[in-house]
Amino acid sequence: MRGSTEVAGNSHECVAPRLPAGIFSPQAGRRIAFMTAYILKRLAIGAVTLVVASIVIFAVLEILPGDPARLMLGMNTTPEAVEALRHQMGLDQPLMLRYLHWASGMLTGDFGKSFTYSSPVRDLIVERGVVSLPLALIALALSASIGIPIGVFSASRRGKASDAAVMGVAQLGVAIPNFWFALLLIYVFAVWLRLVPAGGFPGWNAGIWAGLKGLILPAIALALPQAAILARVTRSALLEVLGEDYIRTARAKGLPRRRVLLRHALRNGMIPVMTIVGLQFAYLLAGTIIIENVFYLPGLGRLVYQAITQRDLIVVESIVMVLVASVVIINLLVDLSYPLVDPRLRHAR
Amino acid sequence: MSDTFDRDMPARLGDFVRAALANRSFVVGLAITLAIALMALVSFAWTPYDVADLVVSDRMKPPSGAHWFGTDHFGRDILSMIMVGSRNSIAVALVAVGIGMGIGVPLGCWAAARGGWLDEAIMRLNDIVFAFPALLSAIMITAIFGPGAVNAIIAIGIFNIPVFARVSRAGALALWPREFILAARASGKGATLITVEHIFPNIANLLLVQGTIQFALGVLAEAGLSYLGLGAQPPMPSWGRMLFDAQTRMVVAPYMAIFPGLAIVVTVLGLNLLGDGLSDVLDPKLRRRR
Amino acid sequence: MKMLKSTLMAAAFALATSSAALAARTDLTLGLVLEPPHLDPTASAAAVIGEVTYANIYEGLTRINDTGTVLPDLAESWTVSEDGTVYTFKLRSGVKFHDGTAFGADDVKFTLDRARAKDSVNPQKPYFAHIKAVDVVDPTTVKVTLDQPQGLFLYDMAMPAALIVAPESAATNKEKPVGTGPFKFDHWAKGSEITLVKNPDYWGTPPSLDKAVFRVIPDAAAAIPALLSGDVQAFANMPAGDALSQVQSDPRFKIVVGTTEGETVLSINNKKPPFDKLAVRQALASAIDRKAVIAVQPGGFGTPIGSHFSPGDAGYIDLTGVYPHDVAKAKEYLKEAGLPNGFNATLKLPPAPYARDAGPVIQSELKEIGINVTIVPVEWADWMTRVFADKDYDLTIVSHVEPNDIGIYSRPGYYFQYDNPKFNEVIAELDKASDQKKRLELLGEAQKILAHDVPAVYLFELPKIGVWDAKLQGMWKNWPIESDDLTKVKWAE
Amino acid sequence: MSLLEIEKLSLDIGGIPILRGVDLTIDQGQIMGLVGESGSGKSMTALTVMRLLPIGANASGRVAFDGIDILGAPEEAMCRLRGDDIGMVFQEPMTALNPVKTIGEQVAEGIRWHTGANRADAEARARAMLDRVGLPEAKFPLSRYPHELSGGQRQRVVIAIACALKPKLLVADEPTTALDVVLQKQILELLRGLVDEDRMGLLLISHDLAVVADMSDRVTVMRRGEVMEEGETARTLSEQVHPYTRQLAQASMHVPKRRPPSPARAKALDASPPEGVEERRTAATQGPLPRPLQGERWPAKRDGEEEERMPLLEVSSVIKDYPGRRSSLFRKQPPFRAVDDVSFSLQPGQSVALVGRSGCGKSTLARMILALDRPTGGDISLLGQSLAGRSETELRPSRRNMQVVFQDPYGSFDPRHKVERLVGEPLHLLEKQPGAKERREMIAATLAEVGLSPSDMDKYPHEFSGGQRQRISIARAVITRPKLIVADEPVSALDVSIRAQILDLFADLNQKLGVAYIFITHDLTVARAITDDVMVMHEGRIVERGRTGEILDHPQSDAAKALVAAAPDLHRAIARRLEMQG
Repeated sequence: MRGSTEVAGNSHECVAPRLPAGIFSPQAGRRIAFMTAYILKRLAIGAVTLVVASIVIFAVLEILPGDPARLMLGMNTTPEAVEALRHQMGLDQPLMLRYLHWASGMLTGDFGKSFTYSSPVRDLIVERGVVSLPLALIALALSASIGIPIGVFSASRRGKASDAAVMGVAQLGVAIPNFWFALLLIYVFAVWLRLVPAGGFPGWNAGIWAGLKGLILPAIALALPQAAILARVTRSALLEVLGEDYIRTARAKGLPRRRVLLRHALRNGMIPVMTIVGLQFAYLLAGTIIIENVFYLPGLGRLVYQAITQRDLIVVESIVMVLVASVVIINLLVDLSYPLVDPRLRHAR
Repeated sequence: MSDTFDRDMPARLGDFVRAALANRSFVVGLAITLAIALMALVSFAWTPYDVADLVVSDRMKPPSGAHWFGTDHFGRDILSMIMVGSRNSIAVALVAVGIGMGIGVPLGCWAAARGGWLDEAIMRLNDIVFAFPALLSAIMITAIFGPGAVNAIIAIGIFNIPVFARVSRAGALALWPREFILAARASGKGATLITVEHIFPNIANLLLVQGTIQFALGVLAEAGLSYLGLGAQPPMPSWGRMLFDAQTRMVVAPYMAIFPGLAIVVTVLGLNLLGDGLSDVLDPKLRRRR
Repeated sequence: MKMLKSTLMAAAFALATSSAALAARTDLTLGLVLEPPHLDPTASAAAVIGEVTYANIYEGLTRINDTGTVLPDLAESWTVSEDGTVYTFKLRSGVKFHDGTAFGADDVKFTLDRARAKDSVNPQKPYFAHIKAVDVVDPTTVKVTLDQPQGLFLYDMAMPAALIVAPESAATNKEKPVGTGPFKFDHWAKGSEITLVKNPDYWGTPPSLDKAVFRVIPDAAAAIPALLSGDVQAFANMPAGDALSQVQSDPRFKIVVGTTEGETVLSINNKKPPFDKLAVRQALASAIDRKAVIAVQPGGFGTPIGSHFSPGDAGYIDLTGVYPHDVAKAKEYLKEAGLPNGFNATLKLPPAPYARDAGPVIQSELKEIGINVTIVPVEWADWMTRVFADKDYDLTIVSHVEPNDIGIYSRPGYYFQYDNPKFNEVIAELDKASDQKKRLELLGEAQKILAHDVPAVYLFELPKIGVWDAKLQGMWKNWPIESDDLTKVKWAE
Repeated sequence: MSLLEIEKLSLDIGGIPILRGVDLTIDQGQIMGLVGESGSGKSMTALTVMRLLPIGANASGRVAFDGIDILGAPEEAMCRLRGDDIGMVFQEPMTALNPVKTIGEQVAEGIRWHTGANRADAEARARAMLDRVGLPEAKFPLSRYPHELSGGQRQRVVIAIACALKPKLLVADEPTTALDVVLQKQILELLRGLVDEDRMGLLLISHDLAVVADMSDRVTVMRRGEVMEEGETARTLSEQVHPYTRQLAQASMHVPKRRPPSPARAKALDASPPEGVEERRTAATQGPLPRPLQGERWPAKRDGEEEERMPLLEVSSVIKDYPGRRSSLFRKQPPFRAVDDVSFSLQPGQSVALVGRSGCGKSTLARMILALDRPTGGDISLLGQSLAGRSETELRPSRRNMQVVFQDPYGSFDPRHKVERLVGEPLHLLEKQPGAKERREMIAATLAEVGLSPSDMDKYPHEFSGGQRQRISIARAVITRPKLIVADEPVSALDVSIRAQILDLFADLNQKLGVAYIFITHDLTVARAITDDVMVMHEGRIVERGRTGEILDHPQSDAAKALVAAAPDLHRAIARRLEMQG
C-alpha cells in the first residue's frame, strides 16, 4: 500500500515528460549518485524515526504503574529492602540520566541489564531472537510460497470457478484469528495425530530437525492467514496490471495469455506484493506474541509480554527498540528493492 | 488514478442500490453484518440466559436443547455470551475506526492540501507510528492504562490513524491537480473550503471501504487483546476472552472454543465481504489490498 | 480419517517403544508453570526459584521435609539457650560447594549477615530481623544470638531465603547458582528450560537421578499435550485445570492432590469504610459460598478454610462453620451495619488463575445481597505497588503462600489494615514461645479471633495437583514449602 | 481475394450492441481510413480483427484475414497471427509499453516468439527495426527503458513492435491522437513509409478527417456501430454524397462567424456595461431580469477614463522554474525552466491564441495568469492589480475578473455536485453573496446563455454529453461576468461536430459580453477560427506573435513554420489527393 501511493505522490510527474530525452541517459555514475543520495536520505529518516521512537518508548514506559523492585521482593519484605533493590537497579536515578544512559548504551550494543533476569538484555534478545527470527522467516517463506502462486493462479483463472473457490478460501483465511487457528492446529496435529510437539522449543542444541519440528505448527498458524492476504493482494495487483495498455500490446505481439501473465504482468504487479511481504515480515517478527504464548515458544514476543507484566522496563524498552529498528530496516530494504523491479524508480526522487 | 473518481461511479442512490444488489460479496457481507448487528441489538433486550448468572452446577455442559452452544466454566450460556460479546466487539472496533477516521482523515487531507514540510512531517510521523509493532504497542498501552474495553479502543484506534491519514492523503493528492479543483481555486476558494466541499466527498468512497476493512481488523485485534486478557474485562463477555478461557479446556469442552471462534470468523468474513463488495460497487478500479 | 489416525498412532507407538531403554531411567523432565526470574532464592520472592533450587542446588542449616517437619541439614545438630535467644549450630564437615570451595562456619556467617544487612535485598528480611550477632566459634560451629526469642527460628532458617551461599559465588548465583546440594546447575535456556545434573561430590545419599530438566510450560493448554506426548513426565503442580479429566482416565499417569501453605483469601481493606464495620465483613463472609468458589477452581480441588491456617499444619481448627453460607443472614448483617441496600465496591484481581476464576463467582454472590462489585484486573507489579504497598483497594483475592504466616495480621501497616490489640498480644506471645503445646494453644486462639473478626474472608487452601508418570516415585505430595525436592525421586524398575 | 474481409460483423458486449453489420475490405498495400466520432465502434472493429475484445464481447458475422476465419480460429492460431501477420499500434503511447522492460526486450520478444530466433539474432533484428522507425542506436540503445523516451519516441517503439515481422496488415488505432501536430506528422510519415516499403495493408483509425484524407486510399465512415459510407478517399470527401459525411466534413472545416472587434469596439463594450447586460438579456432570456442583477452583481466599471488606457492583462518578464532533481546529497541539477521571460499585454475584449507543441510551457503560463501557480520571476497584473505574492483573499477582486475553461469535460466537474452548485461556484467570489433564490435565477440565466435549459440545474454532470459539459464549463466561467477567460485546449477532447458548436459559443460570448480570451491550443484551426492574435510558444519562450491570419499564413520562426506545416488541413489534403489522381 505504501509503495504505490508514494510513487504516485512523490514523483515530479508534471516535469518529467517535458524534459529533453538526453537528461535521462543511463550513465552509470549518475545512477549510483542518485541511489546513494536516495539511500542516505532514507537512512537519515530511519535514524530520526529511531530517535523519536526511543524517546516515546522510554517516556511511555516510565509511567507504567508498578514497581519492579517491589514485585521481586514479594509480600514479606521491608521498605529498606525495596529501597536497596531500587538503588541496585538504578531506578533511583533521574529520568533524563537513565534515558541517556540507556540510549547511549544501545549505540554501543549495550542494552543494559534485565531487572528480573539480571543478565544482559542483549543476551536475552539474542537467545530469544534465535527462536523468533527463524519462526518469522519460515512463516514468511510459507506465506509467500503459498500466497503468491495462489494469487497468480487465481488471476489467471479470473472469473472461473477455480478462481472463485480459491478466493473464497482466501477470504475465509483472512477472517480467521491466527491464535484460534493455532488452537485447532494443536488439537489436530499434536494432540490427535501426535505428529509434532504441542508446543515448546527444544532449542537448536537439540538439533536442527528437532528445532524445526517445534516451529512448524506455529509457523503454519502464522503463515496461512498471511498467505491468504498475500494471495488476495497478488491477485488484485495482477488483475490491475492486466488491465494496462501494455498488456494489450504484449497480446498484440502474439504472446499467449499465460506468457503475458508471467513475463509482463507479474513483475509489474510485484510492487504492492513486495510492500505487503515487507509489512508481513515486520508483523511476523513482532506480532508473534499471541502465537508464542499459545505454543509456549521462548521467543521475543513472549519475553516482552512477560517483561511488561513483570515491569522489566529495560527489557521492554530494548526489545521494542529492536523491533522498531527492524521494521525501519525492512521498510528501507523494501523501498530499496523497488528500483530493482521498476526501472522508473532508479532515477526519480 | 484519475478514473477512480468519476465515470464509473454511480452518483445516484438508485444506481448504487442496483449495482450493490447485483454484487454477491456485497449482499452476503451486508447480510452477515446486519445479522451480527441485529444480534448485538437483540442482546440488549433479550438473551436466552442472563450472562451475569453463574450457575456453577451447570459448568461446561455440551450443546443441548437448553443450551444450544453449551455452557462455559462458570455455567453461563455460551450463546448468550456470544450475543452479548458481539456488542463489545462491535463497539470497540467501531469506535476505534471512528478515532482513526476522526484524526487520520483531517491529518491526511491537511498534509495533501498544504504539502511541503507539513506533508513531510505528518507522513514521517505516520511512518513512526507504523514502525511500532501494533499489537505490542497495544499491549503496552493497555498495560499502562490498565486493561479494559476503553483502553483497547484507544490502543486500536491509534493504529488506525496513520492508515486513514495515508488513504485520505493519497486520495486527496490524486484530486488536487484535477481540473475541478483548479476551477474551485479559480473561484477563490481556500484550501479548507475546497477540502470540505470537494476533497472529502470524493474520498468518502475510499474511506468507507477502508473503514470496513479496519472495522474487520479491529474485531480481530480486539479478540487478540481480549485473548491476552487486555480487552474487555469480566464479567463483560468478550469473544477473545472466551477463547482464552476455552483454551485450557479445549479437550474437555471444545464447544467453548469453537463457537466464539466461529463468531469472530463470521463477523470478520462478513465485514471483509462487505468491504470488497463496497469497493467493487463504489469504485470498480479501486484495488483490494487486504 | 479414523484409519489414518490409528495408522499414524501405531507408527508413533512403534517408534516410541523401540527406543525405550530397558534399564531404569535416570533422567526426568518436570513441567514448570512460571519461569524463575533468576536462581538466587535469597534475592527474590518468586517461589518458583525455591521450587527449582531448594534441596536440589542449595541447602540450609535446617530443612523441611514433605510433611513440614524441620530436620537437620548442613547443621548436624544444634543447641538452644534456656531463654531461647542463642542458637549454636554444629555444622557438617567435608561439605563442598559445587565450585569446589569448602563449606564452613564462615559461609553461614556470610549468608546470615548478608541477609540482615542494611542494604540487603532478601525478600524475607523479617526472618532475620531479630538476629543480633552471628559468631564463628570454630570452622564447624556457629553461634547465632537473637535479641528476643523467635519461636520459629529453626523453621525460618529452613526457608529458601535462608539457604546457605558462599561469598565466592553469591554475586553470580542469579545466573549460575552454586550451592552444596545433590544437584549441580548445568545450563539454562532462557524461556525454555533449566537443566540440573547430579553432583558427584555430594556429601549425603546420592540421588538416583542423573539429570533433571525443568521445562517452562506456562500455558495450561500446552501442559496436557506435553504430558501426553511424554515430553514432560511430571508436573509438581499441574496448571491443567478442567482438562485434568483427560489425564485422570489415563493409567499411565498418577494424580496426587495435596495441600500447600497457600491460604486463598478475599482480602478486605479493614480501615476503609464501610469495611471498617464488623457487620459488613460478616455480611461478606456469610454471602460467600466457599463450595461455589472451589467448584470453579481447576479440577474443583481445594479445601475450604475458616481462618488463616493451613489444614495440613499442626494446630489447625476447622472454623468454616463460624459464618456458614447464608444469604438471609448476610442481608441481616448489612442491615445491622446500616447499609440495607448494599453499596458499591471494587475487587482487584491479580493475574493468578485462582483469583481470576474466583472473582466472578464472588461478584455474583455479593450481588445477591446488594453489593455491586466492579472487577478490576491488575498485573502483579501493579498489585504489589498499589494494593499491597499503597493499600489502594477495597477487596482483592490473593493466596498467602508463606508457611506459618498467621502473624501477618499483627504487622503494623500490613495491607489488611487490621488492628486488633488482643490478636497482636497473642502473636507476640507466640513469636517468643518455643513450647509446642503452648504454641498450639496460642495458634488456636489466633485462628478463632481471625475467624470471628473477618479481616479477610477465608476461602480455601490452595491445592497442589501433582501429576506424574505412574512409574515415578518420591515426588512430594504436599507443599509445606514450594519445592520440587528431587533427592528421593526415582523411576520404578 | 482481399487481405482482410469483414462481412456483416455484429458485436455486442454484455448484451449492449456495439457494431451492427459492419462491412470492410482491405487489400494488400492499401491504406483504409476508418473515421467516425467517439462511440462509433471504430476501435472495437480493430480489436475484433485482432480478436482482443474485452471479456463478455460476442461477435458474429465473418472476418477473414488472408483466408483465415478470425472469429472461428483457435486461440493458438490467433497467437500465431498476431504480431506476425497482423500488427497493431495503439492510441496512448505513454502506457502502451511495459515500463519494466527495455525497449530492446519488448521489440525482440515478438521476434523470438514467432521465429524462434536466439537472443542475439532477435536483438539484431530489433535493432534494425528501431533504426527504421527513426530511433538510431547512438541515442536509443536497446537497453533504454520506456520512461526514458518521450511520447513520440515511444510511439515509434510501438510501431517497431508492430512492424518488426513485416506483417501483412497493420492496424493503427488513433496512433497520433495523443501527440501534438508536429509529432503527428512525423508518425504519420513513418507509418506511410513503412507501409509502402513492406507493402502492408493499413487500417488507420482516426476521428480526424484531415488525417484520414491525407493518408488513406479509401475511407470508411462509421457512426453508432454502422458503416455510413465507404469509398475512394478523395471522391468521398470531396463529393460528400452521404449526409453524415457532409456533416463531418463541414464540422471539420467550420469557422465560427464573428466580427473581430476593433479596439474601438472593445473599448465601447468595456465602457458601457449596461449595454452589455442589455445585450445579454435580449439574447438570452427575453424577459426582464430581477433588478438587483444590474450593475452591482456583474462586476461593474468604476472609473472609465483611467481604465481605457490600461491593458486588461499585463505579463512582464515572467519566469517559471521547476526545481531540478537531486543528483546527489549535496548537489541538485539546475532547475528546469518551463516559462522563460515571457511578456505580453492583452486589451479588453481581445482574443488571443497561445499555440505551441506539447510541453512548450503554455499551460504553465496559463496557470500563472490564473494565479493558480506562482511565477519564479516577473510580474503579472490584471487591470493594474499585481497578482504576484498575493494572498487568496487579496486575489479575490482579480479572480472575479478572470475565469477558466479546461480541456477535459469529464475532469472539470466534481462528480458529486449538481450543475447548480457547479455553475454557481464562482459566485463565491462576489462581495455580496446572493440569496438562494437569486442565486438560482442567476444560474438559470447563465445556463440559458450557453444554450442549456435552466432545468439542467438539478442534474449531475455525468448525465450530460461531452459537449454539454463543456457548455456547463463555460457557464461557470461567465457567471461572474469576468473580463478574461483562459481556455486551456477547450475543444480538443470533443468530436468535430460538437467542437464546431462550442467554438460558435465562444465566439458568440466574446461578442455579447466583450470578454477577452486566451486560448491555449496546439490546433491551428481552432486558433484561426476564433482569435484575433496569436502567440507561438516554444521551449518556454514566445518566439513569434502577431495577427492570427498573418502568422498562420506566413510563419517566420522555425517553431511556427513547423506547426503550420504539420497542421492537418482537410481542404489541402483533398486538393492534394485530387491533384495526385490527376
